[in-house]
Amino acid sequence: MMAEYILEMKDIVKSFYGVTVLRGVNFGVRPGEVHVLLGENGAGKSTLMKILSGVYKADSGDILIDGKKADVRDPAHSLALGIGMVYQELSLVPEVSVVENIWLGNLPAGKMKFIDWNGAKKRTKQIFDDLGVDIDVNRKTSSYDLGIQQLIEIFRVISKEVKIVILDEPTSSLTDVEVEKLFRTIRKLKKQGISFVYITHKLEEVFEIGDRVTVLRDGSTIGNTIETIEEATEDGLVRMMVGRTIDEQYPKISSVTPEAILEARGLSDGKNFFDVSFTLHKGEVLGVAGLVGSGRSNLARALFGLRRLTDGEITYRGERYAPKNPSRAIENRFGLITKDRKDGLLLHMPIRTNICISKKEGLVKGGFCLRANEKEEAEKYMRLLNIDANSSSRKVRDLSGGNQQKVAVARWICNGTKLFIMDEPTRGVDVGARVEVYNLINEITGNGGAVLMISSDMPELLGISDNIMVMKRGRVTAMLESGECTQELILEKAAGSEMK
Amino acid sequence: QGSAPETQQPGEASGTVQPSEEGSKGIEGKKIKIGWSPPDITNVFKTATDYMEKAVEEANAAGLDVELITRSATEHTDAADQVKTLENFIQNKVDVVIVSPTEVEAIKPALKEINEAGIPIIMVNMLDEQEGIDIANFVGFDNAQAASVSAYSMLDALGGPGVVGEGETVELPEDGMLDLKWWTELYKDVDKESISGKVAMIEGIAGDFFSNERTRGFMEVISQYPNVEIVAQQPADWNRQKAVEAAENILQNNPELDAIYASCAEMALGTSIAAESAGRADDLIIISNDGTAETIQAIKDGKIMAETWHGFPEWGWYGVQFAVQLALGEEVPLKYDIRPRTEYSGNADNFYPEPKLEAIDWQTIIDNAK
Amino acid sequence: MKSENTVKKQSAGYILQKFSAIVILLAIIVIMSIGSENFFSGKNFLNILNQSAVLGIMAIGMTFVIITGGIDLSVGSLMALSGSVMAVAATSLSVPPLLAVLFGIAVSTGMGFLNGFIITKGKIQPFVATLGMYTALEGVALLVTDGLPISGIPEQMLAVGSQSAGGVVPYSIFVFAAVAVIGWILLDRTVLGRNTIAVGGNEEASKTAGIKTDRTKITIYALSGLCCGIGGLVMTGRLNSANALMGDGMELQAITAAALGGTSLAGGVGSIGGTVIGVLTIGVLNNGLDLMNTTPFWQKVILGIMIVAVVLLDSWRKRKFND
Amino acid sequence: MKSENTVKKQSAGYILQKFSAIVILLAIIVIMSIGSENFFSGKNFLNILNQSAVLGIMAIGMTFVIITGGIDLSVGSLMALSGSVMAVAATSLSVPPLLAVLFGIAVSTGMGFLNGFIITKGKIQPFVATLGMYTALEGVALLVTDGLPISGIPEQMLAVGSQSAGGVVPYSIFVFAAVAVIGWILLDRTVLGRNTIAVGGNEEASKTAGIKTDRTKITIYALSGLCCGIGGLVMTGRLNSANALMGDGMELQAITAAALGGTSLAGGVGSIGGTVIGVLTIGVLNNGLDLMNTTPFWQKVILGIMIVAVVLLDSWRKRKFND
Ligand SMILES: Nc1ncnc2c1ncn2[C@@H]1O[C@H](COP(=O)(O)OP(=O)(O)OP(=O)(O)O)[C@@H](O)[C@H]1O
Ligand SMILES: Nc1ncnc2c1ncn2[C@@H]1O[C@H](COP(=O)(O)OP(=O)(O)OP(=O)(O)O)[C@@H](O)[C@H]1O
Ligand SMILES: [Mg+2]
Ligand SMILES: [Mg+2]
Repeated sequence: MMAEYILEMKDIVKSFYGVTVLRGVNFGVRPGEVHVLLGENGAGKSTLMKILSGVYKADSGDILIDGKKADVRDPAHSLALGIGMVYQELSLVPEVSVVENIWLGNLPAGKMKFIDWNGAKKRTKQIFDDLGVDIDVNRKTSSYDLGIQQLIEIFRVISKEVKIVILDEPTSSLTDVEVEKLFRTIRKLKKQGISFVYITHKLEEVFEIGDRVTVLRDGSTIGNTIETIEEATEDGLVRMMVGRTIDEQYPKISSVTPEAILEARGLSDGKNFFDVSFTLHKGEVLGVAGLVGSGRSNLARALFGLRRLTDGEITYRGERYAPKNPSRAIENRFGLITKDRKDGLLLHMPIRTNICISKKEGLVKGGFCLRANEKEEAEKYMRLLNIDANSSSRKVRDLSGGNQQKVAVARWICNGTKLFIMDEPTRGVDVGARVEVYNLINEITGNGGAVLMISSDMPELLGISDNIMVMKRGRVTAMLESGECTQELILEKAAGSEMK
Repeated sequence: QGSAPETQQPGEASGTVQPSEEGSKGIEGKKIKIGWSPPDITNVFKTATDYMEKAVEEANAAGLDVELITRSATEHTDAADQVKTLENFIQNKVDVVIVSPTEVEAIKPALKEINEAGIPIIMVNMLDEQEGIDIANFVGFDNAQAASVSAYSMLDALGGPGVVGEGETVELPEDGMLDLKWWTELYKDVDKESISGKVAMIEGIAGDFFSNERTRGFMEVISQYPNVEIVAQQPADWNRQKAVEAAENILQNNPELDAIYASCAEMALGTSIAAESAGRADDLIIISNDGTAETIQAIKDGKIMAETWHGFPEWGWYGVQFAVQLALGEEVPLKYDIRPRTEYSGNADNFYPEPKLEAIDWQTIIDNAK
Repeated sequence: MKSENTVKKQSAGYILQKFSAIVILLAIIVIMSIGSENFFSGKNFLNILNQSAVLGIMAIGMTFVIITGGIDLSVGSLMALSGSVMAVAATSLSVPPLLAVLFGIAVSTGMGFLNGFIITKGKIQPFVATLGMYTALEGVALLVTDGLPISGIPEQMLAVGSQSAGGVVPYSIFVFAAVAVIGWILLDRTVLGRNTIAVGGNEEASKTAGIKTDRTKITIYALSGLCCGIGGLVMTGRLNSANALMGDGMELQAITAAALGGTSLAGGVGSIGGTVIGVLTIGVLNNGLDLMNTTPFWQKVILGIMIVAVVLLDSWRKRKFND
Repeated sequence: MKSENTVKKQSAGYILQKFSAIVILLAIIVIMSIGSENFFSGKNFLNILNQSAVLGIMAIGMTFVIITGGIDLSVGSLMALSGSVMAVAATSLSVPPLLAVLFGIAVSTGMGFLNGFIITKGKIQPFVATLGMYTALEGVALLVTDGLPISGIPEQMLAVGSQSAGGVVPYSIFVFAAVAVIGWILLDRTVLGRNTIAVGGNEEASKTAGIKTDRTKITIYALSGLCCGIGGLVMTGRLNSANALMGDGMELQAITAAALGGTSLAGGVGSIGGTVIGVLTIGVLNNGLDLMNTTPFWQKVILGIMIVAVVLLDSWRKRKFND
C-alpha cells in the first residue's frame, strides 16, 4: 500500500526553554478519516499540530505528506501543502468584516490585483447557506460572539482547498445545534476524501465523529492508535489519557438551601437580554442553557459590572445591589470566569499574579505586594487544582489551554468567592481536570456559595446543575429542575422552531 | 529706490525722512497692518518683537493706527512653515511684511509672491541683497562680518592688541564703535604668529545658514593666525541646554583649552555654566555673538569676556519705523546697518538695560505723508 | 426582520461615524470664517490646499504604516533626503532633471524598504528603528548637501511644487489628490491593502492564514518612503531649493493627521479619506489662526487645545452612535 | 530533577536576557575608551551621569506610561513648564524658593493628571492627546516666561541642579538615583506597579480582575508629570535659568531610552533597570562621539546607526537565549 497514510509524523521531538514537550511522537492520518487526538491538558496535542501547520519547528523528526518528506516552513507553506488548521485560540482579525476573515490570505482578485468583493460575498453566502448558518457576512467580526467567531474560523479553513483539516477543540464554545451543523459538514467533506485531525476533550464526540483515536500523554503516544472506534470505551480512553480510572465524571453533591442569595428581577441591557428574572439560592448551581447568541454571556458580564443594565433590579444577600464595576463585585465576593480566557487572564503575567491579583487580605500591605505570601498562596492553589507548571512565576501564556483555565478558577477560589459566575467553566479542560473543577464547585456550594453556570455542554449542565434556566434570544424561556429535565427538553426551549 | 541713502548706520543722523514724491495722502483712518515673521519667538527674537511693540505703541500714540501681527515658525529650521506664514500674510492683506528668514533660499518663492502682491518687504538680521526678489529695506548686519568681529575679540583676548584681554591696550575710536573696520585697521600690522591659543567652537544648527555664515566669518579671520588652533567644533542648535553639554564634553576632552567661541548668546551662557562646573570660570575665555540683557550682565560679572552686538532692539525699533514709512508711501534707506560691534566690560552699560536708541520722529513721518 | 433593523441602524450610525470628522472640519471652517474676514475665499482655500499638499502626501504613506501597527518617524528625514539628493544630482552632478527626480525618489523608497527590512527581519520596534533612521538619514542628508541649501535647481524639476495650472490651481494639489486616490484604491480594493489591515489587526492570525506578513510590512514601509520621495519633489519646488532640514517635525504632524482622521495607532483600523480630512483640519487650523491675528504664544495654546478637542469630539460621537 | 534542570537553564537565559542591554552598554564603553583617551575617567563618568540626570528622571516616568500601553509626548513641555513656573514664581512673584518649587512640581503633576483624565475619560489615543497637550503647554510656558529666559533665580532653588556633594558628585545624580530606586520599588513591589503592568498587557482582563484601570492610568500619567516637575527643577539649576523651550525634543529621547532598555511600546512589558541602562547608553553615545571629535554630520549618522544596532543586537540576543 503506497499511500496508506496521506500524512505521517515520525519521531517528532520538541522542547521549549529546555522543557521537552514532545518525546518522539509518531502519528499517521489516512485519506478520508477523522483521526481523533486525545490527551490531558498539556499533553502536547496543540504543539504537535502547530508543528504540522508551520507555527513551530520540530527539534527533530520528519513530516511526510503523500509519502514525500515535507519541510514545513511557515503557515503559508503548510497551506500550500494542503494542510489547514483551526487553532485552539481564535485567530481572526477582529476589526474587519466576516467575508474578509473567511477569505483572509487568499482574497479573490482579478487582473490588476483588484479584489472581487461581490464574488467573495456571494461565495461566502453560498457556503453559509449550505451549512445552514445565519451570519451577516458584512458585519464586523468582533461584533459576533465567541461561538460564532469559532464557526467563522472553521468555515474559513474548510472553504480552502485543503486535503487535511486540523480542528483543535473546535466545539469548545459551540452548543449542540452548531456542533451538529459542524458534524454534518465534516461527514460531507470526508466523503470527498478530506481527512481530519480532531482534538477534543468532549468524549461523547469521539464516538460520534471519530474513526481512529490516538492518545497522547506527557508528550508520548500511549499504546498504539486505536484502529476502529468500536473497540474503544469511554473508560478505556480516560484511563489511557490520565493513567487512572475516573469513577464518576459528574460527581454532583447537592447542597441547595431555600435561602436566596441573589434575586434578579426584570434585568435587561437593552440589547442582548431582556426581562431576565431568576433567584439564586445559597448552595445552588443554577445552570444557564441557550444557543450561541442567546445573551447568556452578556447577562454574566452585566451581573459582574462589566456591562450596564438598563432595566431591572438585583437583591443580593437581602440588600439592593447595583453592579457598578467589577471591583465592587469582587468586594462583594462575586467571581467571573470569562468565556474567552483572554478576557479574564493576564496572559503576560506570572501564574502567581493571576491567582492573587484580586485578593487583598494577607497579600497586600500599605500598597505593597507581599511576595512571599503571594508565592505561598499561589502554590497552594496550584497544588489544589493540579496546575501543571514547574514554578508559580511561569507566565500563564506558556501554559496549555486547560491549565490556563484552572488558573482562572484558582483566582476566585483564592479570593473566597461566594457567588461564582462561570461562563463555560470547563472550556478546553480535560476529563480529569474537569472532575477537579466539579469538585471545587461542590466545595463552593457546600460552603454556602452559589454558582451561576453558563454551559453549552449538555451532560455537564444536566450533571452539575441543581436548576437550569433556558434562554432564547435574550429571554428566559424555561426554568427547569435538572432532575426532571432532558437534553431534548432543553433544546426545544432553547431553539424552539429553529430546530426543524 | 529713488534718492534715499544706500546705507544708513547708527551714529549717523537717523530718521532722515524724505518727503514722498506723490505728495500728501490722507492718512487719517488708514490702518497699517504689519506682518512680522521671525524664525523663532523666544530670546533675541522676543526682544526684537518687544521693541516692535514699543515702536507701534509710540506710533499709535502719535496718532497713527498701526497693528502688528507676529507669527513665528514652529521650529527654527522650519522654512516651510515660514513660507506658510508669509502666504497667509498675503491672504490677510497686510501692508508691510517684516521677515527674519529661517532659510533665505527656501522662502524666496514666498517673498516673490509678496512682491507680486505689491506688498513691501523689510528683511531683518541680514544685509545681503537677494537675486530675483525686491527687498524694500534691510535692517541688519552681515553675519559673517559679525563673527569676524568676534574673531578679533578672541585674538585680543588671546594676547593681541585691543581693549579686551591682557594684551596691549589701545585707544578707543571716537564714536566708541568697535566694529569690523576698526578691528581690521588695528590688526593690519600685527604679527600673525605672535598670537596663539587653543580654541573650540560651538555652532548653531549644523547646516543652518546663519550658523554657516558665522563659522565662515570667524574662521576667515582666525585661519590667518597659524598658532591659533581650533581643537573642537560642535553644534548646539542655538540652545542653552545643548551648549552646556557640548561645552562640558569639550572641556573634558581638552584640558588645555584657552577659549570657546559660542556663536550666540544662549550658547555662551550655557558654555559659562559648563566652565563654572569644570572649575574654569576664571580663566576660560568665552566670546559670543548677539547681545541680550543676560549676556551683558554676564559680561559685567566677568563670565563672558566679550560679545558682538547684533542690535535686536534696533531691528524692532527701526523695523517698525521703516515699515510705517513704506506703508505711507515714503522713501526709506535700502540698508540700515546695525554695525556689529564689540561689547565688553568697558562699554557694557551702553547696551542694556537701556539700549541707546534714537527717538523716532513720528510727527515728521505723519506730516510727510500728508 | 430584527437583523435588518440592526443593519439599518448600524449604517446610519456608520455614516455619522464616518463623517463626524468632516462635520468637525466644517465647524472649524465656520468658526474661522466668522473670526476672520479674509478666511472664506476660494483663493485662500487653494492656499490651504497648497500648504497642506506635502504633509498630505506623507500622511497617506504614514496611514498605511500605522494601519500595519507600525509607525514611521523617519518620514521627515526621508523627505528632506530625497529632495536633497534630487537637487544635488541635478545641480552639482548635472544629471538630467527627470533622472535626478527618479533617483531621489528611488533613494527614499529604498530607505523605506530598509526601514521595513530592519523592523521585520530584525524583529525590533518600529518606533525605535525609524527613530534611529531619522537621526541617521538627517545626517546623510546633511552630508549630501554639505549642510547648505541647494539652489539653482532646473526649472523643470521645480515646476511640480511651484507652478500652477492655468496660473490658478497649484500642481501640488493635483499631486496630493492623485496620491490620495491611489492610496484609497490601494487600501480598499487591492490584496495588498486588505493584507495591510489584516496584519495590523492581528498579525498572528494573518500569518496563520498564509499572509506573508513580513513582505506586506516591508512593502508598506517602502510605500511610505515612496510618498516621502514625492513629497520631497513637491517641497523642493515649493522652497525653490532643497535643504537637509526641510522635513523637520513633519513626522509628528503626519501622525497627528492620520490620528485625527480616525486611524488607530494600535493598528488595523484607518482610512485614507479620514487622513485627508485630518490633513485639512491641521491646514485649516494653522491658516485660520494665522488670519485671526492671535498672538504666537496663544496660537500654540489654542492649536493644542483644538487638536485635543477634535479627537475628543470624534471619540464621543463614535461612542454615541455605536453603542 | 527534570524541572530543576529547567529552572537552571531558564535562569541562565534569563540573566543573559536581562543583562544583554548592559553587555551592549559595556561594549560601547570599551569602544569609546579606545576611540578617545579622555573618555575613560571617573570625572567623565560623573559628567555623563550629570548630563543624563534630567533625561533619566523623565524616562522613568515615561517607562511607567509606556508600560500602561500609552505614551506621553508632553513631557518636554511639562518639564519646561514646571521649571518656568518655579522660576517666575521665585523671581517676579517673590514666592519663597521652596514654595515656588512645590508649586512648579504641583503644576506639572496636575497637567500629567489632566493628560490621564483626558485619555481615559475621553477615550482618546494617548499619542494625540499628549501631542495636543505638548503644543498647548509649550504655549503656556511661553506665556508664563514671556518667551524670555528667566534668570536671577535664588541660589537655594538652583542648588539641586548645579551644586555637587563635596564639590565632586553633582546632586543631580543623587536625584536621578533616588527617582530610579523609588520607581523600581513602585513597579516591582507595589500594587500600583503590578496594576500598571496588568493594564498595559490586557486592559479587559485587568478590569475583570477588579483593577480600576482608568484610575491606574490617570495615576501613572500624573506620576510622569511629577517626574517632569522634578526634572524641571534639576534642569533649571543646570541652566542657571529657566526657559519655555528647554524640554524640546526630550520626549523622543525619553521614549528611546525606555525602548533601548527593553520596554515594549505595545505595553505590559518594561523595567526601570532597563530604562536606566537605556538612558546611560544614550548619554555614553553622545558624550563619546563628542570626545572622539566626530564631525557633526557624521555624528548624527553614527548615533542613528548605533541606536538601531543596539536594539537589533538586543532583540537578537533575546531570541537566541529564549528559544
Ligand atoms: N510557546 C510555548 N512556550 C513554552 N511552553 C509551551 C509553549 N507552548 C506550549 N508549551 C508547553 O508545552 C506543553 C504542551 O502544550 P500544548 O498546548 O501542546 O498542550 P495540549 O495538549 O494542547 O493541551 P490542552 O488540551 O490544554 O490544549 C505544555 O506544558 C505547555 O506549557
Ligand atoms: N446569529 C447571530 N446573529 C446576529 N448576532 C449574533 C448572533 N449570535 C450572536 N450574536 C451577537 O453576539 C453577541 C453575543 O451575545 P452573548 O455573548 O450574550 O451570547 P451567548 O448566548 O452568551 O453566546 P454563547 O452561547 O456562545 O455563550 C450579541 O451582541 C449578539 O447580538
Ligand atoms: Mg491545546
Ligand atoms: Mg455565552
